[in-house]
Amino acid sequence: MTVKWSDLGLRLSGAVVIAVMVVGLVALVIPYDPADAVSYDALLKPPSAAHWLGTDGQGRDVLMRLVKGTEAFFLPGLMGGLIAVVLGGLAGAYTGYASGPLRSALVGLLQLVDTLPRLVFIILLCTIRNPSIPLIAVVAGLLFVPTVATVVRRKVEALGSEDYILAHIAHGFTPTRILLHHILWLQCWPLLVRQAAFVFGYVLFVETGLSYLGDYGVQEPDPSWGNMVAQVKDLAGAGAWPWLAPAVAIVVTIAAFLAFGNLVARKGEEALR
Amino acid sequence: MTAPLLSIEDLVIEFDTQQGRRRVVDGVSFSVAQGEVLGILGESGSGKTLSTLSILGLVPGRPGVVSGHIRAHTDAGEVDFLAELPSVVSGGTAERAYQKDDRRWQRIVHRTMRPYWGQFATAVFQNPKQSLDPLMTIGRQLDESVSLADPSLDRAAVRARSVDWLKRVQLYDPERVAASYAHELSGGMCQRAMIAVALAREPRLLIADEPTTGLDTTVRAEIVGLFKALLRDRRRAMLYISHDIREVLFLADRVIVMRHGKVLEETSADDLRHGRGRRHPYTASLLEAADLPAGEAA
Amino acid sequence: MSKRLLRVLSAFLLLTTLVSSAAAQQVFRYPEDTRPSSLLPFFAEDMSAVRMCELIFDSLVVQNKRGDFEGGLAKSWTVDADQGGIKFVLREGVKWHDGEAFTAEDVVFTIQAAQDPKTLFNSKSKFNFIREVSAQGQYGVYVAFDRPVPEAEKRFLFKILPKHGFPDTAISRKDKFAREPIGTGPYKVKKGGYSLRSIALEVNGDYWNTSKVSEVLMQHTPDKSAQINLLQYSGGKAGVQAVIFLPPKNIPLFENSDSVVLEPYHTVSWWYMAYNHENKALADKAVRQAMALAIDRQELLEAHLGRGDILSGPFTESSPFYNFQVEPTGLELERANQLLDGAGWARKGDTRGKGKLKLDFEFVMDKELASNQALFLGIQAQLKKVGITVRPNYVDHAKYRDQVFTRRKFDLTLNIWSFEEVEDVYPLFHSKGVMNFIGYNNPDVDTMLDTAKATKDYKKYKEQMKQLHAVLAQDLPYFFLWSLDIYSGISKKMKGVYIQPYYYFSSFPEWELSP
Amino acid sequence: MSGAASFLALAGRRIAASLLLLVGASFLIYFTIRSAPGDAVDAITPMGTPPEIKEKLAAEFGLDQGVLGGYGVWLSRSATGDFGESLVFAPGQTVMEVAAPAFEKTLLLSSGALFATVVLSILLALLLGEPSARQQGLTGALYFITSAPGFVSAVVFSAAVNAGVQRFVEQAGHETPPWYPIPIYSDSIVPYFFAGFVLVMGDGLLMDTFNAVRAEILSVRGAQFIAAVRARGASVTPHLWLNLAIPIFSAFVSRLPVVLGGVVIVEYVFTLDGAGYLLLEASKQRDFPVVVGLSVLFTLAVIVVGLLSDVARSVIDQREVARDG
Repeated sequence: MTVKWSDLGLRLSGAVVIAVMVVGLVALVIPYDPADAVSYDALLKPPSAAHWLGTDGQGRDVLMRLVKGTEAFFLPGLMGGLIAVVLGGLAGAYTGYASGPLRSALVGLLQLVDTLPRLVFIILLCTIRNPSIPLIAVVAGLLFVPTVATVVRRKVEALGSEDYILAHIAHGFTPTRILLHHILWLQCWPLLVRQAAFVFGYVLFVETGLSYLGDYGVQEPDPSWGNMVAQVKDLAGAGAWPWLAPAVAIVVTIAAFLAFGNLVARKGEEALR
Repeated sequence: MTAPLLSIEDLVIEFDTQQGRRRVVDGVSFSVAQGEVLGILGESGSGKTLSTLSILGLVPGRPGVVSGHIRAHTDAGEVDFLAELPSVVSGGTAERAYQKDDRRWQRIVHRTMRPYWGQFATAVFQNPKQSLDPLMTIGRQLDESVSLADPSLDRAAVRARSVDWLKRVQLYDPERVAASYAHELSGGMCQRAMIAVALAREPRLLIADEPTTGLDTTVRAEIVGLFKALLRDRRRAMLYISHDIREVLFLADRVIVMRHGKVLEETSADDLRHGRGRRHPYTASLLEAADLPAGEAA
Repeated sequence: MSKRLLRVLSAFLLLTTLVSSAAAQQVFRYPEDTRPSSLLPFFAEDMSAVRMCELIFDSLVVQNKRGDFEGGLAKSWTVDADQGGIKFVLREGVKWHDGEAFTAEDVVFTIQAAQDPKTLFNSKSKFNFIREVSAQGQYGVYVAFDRPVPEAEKRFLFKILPKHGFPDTAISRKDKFAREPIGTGPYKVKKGGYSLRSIALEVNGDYWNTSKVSEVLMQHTPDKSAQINLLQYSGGKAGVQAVIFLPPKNIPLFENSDSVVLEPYHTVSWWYMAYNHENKALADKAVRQAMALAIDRQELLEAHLGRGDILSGPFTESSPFYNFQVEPTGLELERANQLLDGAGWARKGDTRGKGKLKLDFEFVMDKELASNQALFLGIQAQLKKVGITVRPNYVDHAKYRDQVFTRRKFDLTLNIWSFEEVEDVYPLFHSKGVMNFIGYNNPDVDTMLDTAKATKDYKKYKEQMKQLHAVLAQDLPYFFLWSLDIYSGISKKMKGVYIQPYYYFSSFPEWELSP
Repeated sequence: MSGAASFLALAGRRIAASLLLLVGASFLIYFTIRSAPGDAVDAITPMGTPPEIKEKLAAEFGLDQGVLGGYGVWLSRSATGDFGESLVFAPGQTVMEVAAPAFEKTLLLSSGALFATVVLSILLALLLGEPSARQQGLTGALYFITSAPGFVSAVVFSAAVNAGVQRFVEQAGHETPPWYPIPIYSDSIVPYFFAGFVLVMGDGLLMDTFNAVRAEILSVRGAQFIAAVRARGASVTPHLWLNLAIPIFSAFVSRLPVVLGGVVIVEYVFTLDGAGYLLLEASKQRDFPVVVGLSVLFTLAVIVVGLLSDVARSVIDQREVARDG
């Protein structure tokens, strides 16, 4: 009995996702003081037995920072995804179902957020409050609320007229229950999963991007994949490993998360169809 | 009695599911003569819909195996739809069935079927609202069929005939209907429109797949009546699929009863109506449920 | 590369060659980290603007390669016996870029404009010593000082503005002159050459001196790796012929390159780590000294900035005031620890403390100073060894100036002082000095600075500065770090290159670009 | 109700809302940048600038009024179409003089890139429909290619191109193209193509769009009326695209803000003189008139495109009007 290809993809991406989670959790318990890691005897050493992924411009072990770097993004990333999905889902459900001034106000607010030039807005915020990845994650999450909301709204509007929803109303379910349980939970979860995965990825993108644009991301000496990759700026001709490893890590992680979210979502949608 | 318009011989359809392979149509055979109305009776899941839709190659999803013969007497002479489908489709082993990708199978089916769609046979489905393109006026969809049926017509003539069709399906104010969208019409009106769209294509065989499901009783009666009226001229045959024995009896010349993907019995509508001949117990139970004379049980 | 790929690529190249306008020849391109804020010399705040203005404007006096001062727009000058004034004889037949003739009036105007209270610019104080300026005929200018000024000519390096370029002496930074400057210099802004992130100059046909390169193109390229890229492939039409500052990490890339030479130049600027003396712990001299002994400057310098001189005081080694008797301290961890223990700073876990005070400092850094971060990481690691904790606070330029210079919310910071020619440290260390942002207040130093300010005899002044050097090296208002050998990367196509440490392009007219 | 009337009402409401939106967005940005520590004066005055000069400058820059007051002034001015003058970035030039051309470039770049992305997604969706060995492989590869952070793909890309061109020029003796080496801003359009390419490939945009478009196509394909159309032997294509038009367009619209954000990085790497570059520089220098002015343009663009999509929707899909009206 051969394996379905979609399942194979699901398993692979799922494996990576789990791996990242595990590393992230392990990183929490590994003791690491960046100040101790600095060693001027081992600047920019290529990969070796002592340092599997070599050392960076401060002589710090790249692998170690890679591991500790996971800790920096993956919880906030999930948080950002959660914020976007929960708030977005609720807002979408409400705007799709309700009517009246409150709805219009909410729609306006969503549009307002949606129209902001995201990256620059985050940068401005990062100059006001000192940048930290939770800040970035929360803001990124909030900025994605409208996106999620619109998708959900369409779905709700589309489902609103479906017979079985009407039937539910007939059966005397409260609108809230129908919205939250029957529509949001039972019908929208696949696209919510997909969105969450995307936002998670986006948080990573933003963090790397910000680090590159001038250290608006996680601040040294704390390791983050973003500020590791950002070293590409001053390492031209000095060896690629310090930024290549995290770059690859980012690509693999994001690819896995997107794929996983998407495949799960697709399975769900097929089930719903 | 000329050669049948369509004859199906031990058709087998199997689906590959997570639980493994399910046989949903199990050696079904029947035939329809020119201008004849064949009623197919059975509860949902009895495989009646599938066996008939497979005639149009519109079977959804991807079946594991399709085998048997679907012989059609078209203008081009006799064709066996399944014979034209390559071996991947009919009688593949489990493994190969899994590897086979749906898009390719769909493409193959469509290629073989396209010439017969519409002009040989077409279909009317249940819940009519979803059978009509929500973004196109009824008129334009009707125009499509009309001009396909008779390419020689110019726009005006086409529209005229469309409106005429809307009249024939007993829609009042046909101009308004032609200008309106599905969501602006009632279910009944949509089904009438749908029937018009189907018949305007001038098929030799009309497949009506539970066309009255989801409509309220009075409307159902009207629709069934409409079919009767439209088929009186005997110019085209119809496969009328329903779980409602009264509708079937009202329309059909012959009836086949299906259950669990098998044909239980085949008989003339008159016999059923008047309770003549021996009955399969299942059929009998159906008749009783509709309190009609069951005749003597076999 | 496969044949097919080659073919595709060549097709693409040909296409794009057709699409895009062919690049002009004899263009000297160079990237800048920051965008020139204004081409009006008064308002040329950042170095990129200073460099541009050097190409567009002239000054009365210029400093030549050997470092001594010779005539620019001034043919000659005579200083009064009492050093109370100076008379310039101006070069004749010099034309402004718009064809007008250059006269004494322009010089007078420039000085008056600079002194006009309505003209607001940073280095206004540089003109304070001038009491009065007057034109003597068309080509003579007399400048009277408010007090005797030694080596007065050195103070006339400022650029001369055209009187006819402005309505009156009150000049606003919003004046469109900032975008369409009119100078007497070797280059003028090309028609439509001023755009968001690039400025194109063309050679000034009737320049009183010769200039060889026909066009100059400044390109704002904040991304260093992009600059490196452009220098690496400087052969290409869009490549650059010079990168002003090559980060040491990238130097290996060009060390034995056949297309680029490394041009070292020595700026009159030194790096320092500033202590905020308003911080109780840092007010303790022992702490400052201990930190100085715990930080290995040599190591930091080599790891992150390449070559340079470790300094013991507020002057560069090339400065006449540098006191070579005072040896720079080296790394001495034991002594550092002893000092701290002696002063009663006992270890509590990672961080030493005394009573409520802890040796736990906020280290504020300016993002615009690129190597800041790397250096901080080293310092943090080294100070940890003697039980001193420093926390990074990495802020952008505007925020830095506000937080450190204006509001003084910092414990430690790392920065550079750059000087046009000789250092003047009075404003840095005098308790009333305008640049004394560290709240340094040492009566002895104050008196030394005041007396030095009063001395007319340059020799004496030198001696006093040398003493000051010794005192400051002991008292450590700052921890003096180093002055750098900076490297420019210059394309080998450039001939006759000499880099003026501050203005950079002073001798650019002699540069040559061989095709 | 009649389509035309309700459509007009709809448009009216939308435009009114948009104005509110502009005010809201501009205030948000104004507030943020004004409350950022350090201001335009700090950005230009180095250590030792006498305080009186700083004060006079602050007054000249209109920094002496509070945030709210300042915004009031700004709003009343910009209501008359005067968005003020740049303070630091381009002293003396009006904001629109500086911002408009830059924004034009950026808008073209990002919408162009986004358009390309959508088209590409459609093609891919038609190509990689259902699970199969080869197609799954391709999809997987796609995931990896598109999951690189924008600037990483940009840096790697430019390095590759430069090295490639150099090798090629040596091999084929072709003269070097004017845009080589990248990245460099030049009047040639080529850098914009590269930037666009990276925009499409980077930051998972393509993958995201691809998934959305793909889902839409599948759902329409599966719809019953398509089966009906088939059954009557009519061609499916017109029905398919008619029903896909709106979802695909809204996929475009909903992603525009993201791309307009991502463009900052791309312009930084490829040294393009677009709005992203301007916005970044101006906000570093606290040149708030420029920043706010630009943000207004950004908002405006998003709003206008949103309006367009609404109009398109209510023209194509009568149900929408019925719903909103």
